[in-house]
Amino acid sequence: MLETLVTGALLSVIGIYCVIAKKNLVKKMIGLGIFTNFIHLMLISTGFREGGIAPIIIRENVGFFAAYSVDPLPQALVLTSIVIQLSVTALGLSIAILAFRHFNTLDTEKMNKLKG
Amino acid sequence: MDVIIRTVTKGIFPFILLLGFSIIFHGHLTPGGSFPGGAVVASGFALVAVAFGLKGAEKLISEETVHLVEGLVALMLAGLILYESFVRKYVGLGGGFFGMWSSPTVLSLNVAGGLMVMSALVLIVFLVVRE
Amino acid sequence: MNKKIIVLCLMLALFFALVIGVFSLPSFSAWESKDVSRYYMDNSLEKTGSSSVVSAIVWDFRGFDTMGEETVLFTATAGILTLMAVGFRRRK
Amino acid sequence: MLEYLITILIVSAFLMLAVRRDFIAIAAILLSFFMILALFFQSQIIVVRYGGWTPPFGIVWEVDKLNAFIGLIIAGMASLVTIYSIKCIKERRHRFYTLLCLMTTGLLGVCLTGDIFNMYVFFEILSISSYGLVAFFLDKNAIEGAFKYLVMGSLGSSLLLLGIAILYGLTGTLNFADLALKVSHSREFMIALGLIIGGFCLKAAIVPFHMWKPDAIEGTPIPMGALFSTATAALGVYGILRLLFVFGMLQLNLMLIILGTITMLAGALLALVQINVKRMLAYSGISQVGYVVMAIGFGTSAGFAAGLYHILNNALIKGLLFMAIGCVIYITGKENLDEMGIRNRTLLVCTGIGVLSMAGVPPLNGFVSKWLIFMASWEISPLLTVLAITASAITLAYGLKIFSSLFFAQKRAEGKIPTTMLVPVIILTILCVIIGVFPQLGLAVVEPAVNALLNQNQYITAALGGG
Repeated sequence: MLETLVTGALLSVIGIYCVIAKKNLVKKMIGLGIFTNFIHLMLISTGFREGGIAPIIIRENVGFFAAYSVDPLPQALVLTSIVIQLSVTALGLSIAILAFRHFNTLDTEKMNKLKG
Repeated sequence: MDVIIRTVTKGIFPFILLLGFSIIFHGHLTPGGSFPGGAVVASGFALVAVAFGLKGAEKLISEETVHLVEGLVALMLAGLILYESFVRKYVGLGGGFFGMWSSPTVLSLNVAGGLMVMSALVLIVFLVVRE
Repeated sequence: MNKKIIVLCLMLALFFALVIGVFSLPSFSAWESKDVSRYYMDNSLEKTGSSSVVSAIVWDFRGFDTMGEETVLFTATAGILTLMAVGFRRRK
Repeated sequence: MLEYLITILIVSAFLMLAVRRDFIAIAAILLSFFMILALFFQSQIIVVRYGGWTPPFGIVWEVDKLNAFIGLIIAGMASLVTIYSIKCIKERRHRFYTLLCLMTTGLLGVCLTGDIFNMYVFFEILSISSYGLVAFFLDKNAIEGAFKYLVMGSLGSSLLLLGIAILYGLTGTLNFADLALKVSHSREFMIALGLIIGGFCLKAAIVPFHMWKPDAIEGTPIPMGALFSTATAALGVYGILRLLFVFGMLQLNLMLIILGTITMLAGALLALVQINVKRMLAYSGISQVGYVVMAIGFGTSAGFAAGLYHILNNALIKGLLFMAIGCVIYITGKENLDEMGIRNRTLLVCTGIGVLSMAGVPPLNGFVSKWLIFMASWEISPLLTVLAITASAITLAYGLKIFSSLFFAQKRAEGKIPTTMLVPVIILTILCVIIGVFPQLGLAVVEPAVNALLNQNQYITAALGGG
């Protein structure tokens, strides 16, 4: 549990650094993806359970399933959130393609408003 | 692309589709479901688009077909989800647990969602490859 | 170059602050108090027939969320159609 | 009835992809406006259970007077914008209407939902359709504004999701009413609430997060500028209000007052130095949201009434100004302040009324809510009143800049304005004058919303009780 949280802190810092400091549009999108992955990690770690099993009922564990399984609700939420993240990334990358067509570069230093 | 990739694609494409639809249809029994399965199917079409170019991929599934699938599936999803899960009401639970027909609601919604994800991703891949 | 170093230092500070914050965080709520997911685990098999609890939540208990999620996917498709379809014709 | 509303909006958006007829989206958005209007006049709280599951387990939508008030503003502005864009958008109109339909879905969804994760999903529908709409013109300004908005907006909605994750970890539930019962006011809870409110502050463009708004509005088609400044801003304020009140967290007052004051002054000062009229109106919109947030931060019922009244007036005035200036740009084709001369009398009168009303000249509606805000702030601290009057004076200054550039221009362009563009402008002008002359009418709309805001227990019991 603790190592998950430390990894999460590391991921969030890398993500924010990527978004703020990198000058390349695609790298900014990658940073955004890393940051979102940190949040997915946090969300799924709220369902953590010591020695838990996957939330799938099979014939062998019908009766005592709920006593051992991990929390299924955060997994469902993460599933939804991943699709949303995919949509945002797809739209962002297509905007980056259009920006490349206008400016012939992906460098924010050579654009007007995206500086800094 | 060169001949090796084309040949491998021809051989492997049906199996990718099979795997994807198997994941979709077993969504209520095993891990996975609509989104992973739909993504696998779409990746099969993306592979064809890479190997044979956009022309080859559009022979398999044209953009109009994708639009049509998306619209129909959307109507189906809206109907299924919004109106008090009528499958559960009128079909009920079909037979014993742990079987293919144990959960008609989740099965039908999984298929609809999988087709939706597939069509959306195929459309995105087509549009970006066309650039 | 100077700016980059400043940002890097800030990020390191943020990282250590987060780690310290993590160590002082009390654990999340006890397992027994999560009656919502408890309800899902107990009733998934009888009420929806699905043996994968996550699928049952995604498509049945919280199906409206998933409807919204598919709409998000469709929105992204519509946005990319708006952005991309024109450029193709203009270039031709 | 609510489930029909969301079905109509989503299905018509899907249909637009295949059929490509504009009237589908126009009819859907107008229909949704009339549905919200019907909801607004219902007396009791309406709860819709999707899929037939009881509330803490399934997803509910819940409409009390506060929801209905904000939803009425959103749907009204969306339908006016829809009518306005019939002639204003010249190419690829079916794509524009698809995205507009989805954006209305997102706005109404966030406004009416009673489940916090459902709120996040609709928040993302809203965000993604707005990114597409900002990039609609595909020129340099639009692309850069869209990318900036996309990066900042995604960070904001990530913060929202992080807050939701912490809340779920603390309580194990996602329903607003259930959360309100289970939550304890610990430090972690404050962090989570701060993150979620940060996400909404980004949508409302409160000052530390306001950078996207001028750039985005400069690149968009002008009807979208109207929607961003009115509906999205109202939605951001609604999110802050709902979260603070349903959890009973009124200790954050001081933060809201400070943020609101800074936003008010900075927005007004930045608007003063702009030469592009779209950017000036964008900064002006930021400044007006600052007034609202400051008034809400007072924590008194007079403050809430003044704040909610100002949301309504800001929507009317900013919608009027954006649409009227859009007509001017439609004729002249220029966006700079010193090239805006026109001959059309009706348009000049409407724009003049809008500018005067924004500056708070007495017989018009802007004066009433600003007066209420001054009165409410006097009870808290006279310093705030002085600051608010200063910001109001700066508003008058840049209002006069627009006024003089319209009325004393040397070159005046001729041109015919389509009726569909003129009708929304005239409707908004008439509303401005009527509410200004009869302030009781506006107060009659606002009063039930304030009562609903102060009686959150009804909201909680209506969600969980009643089988």
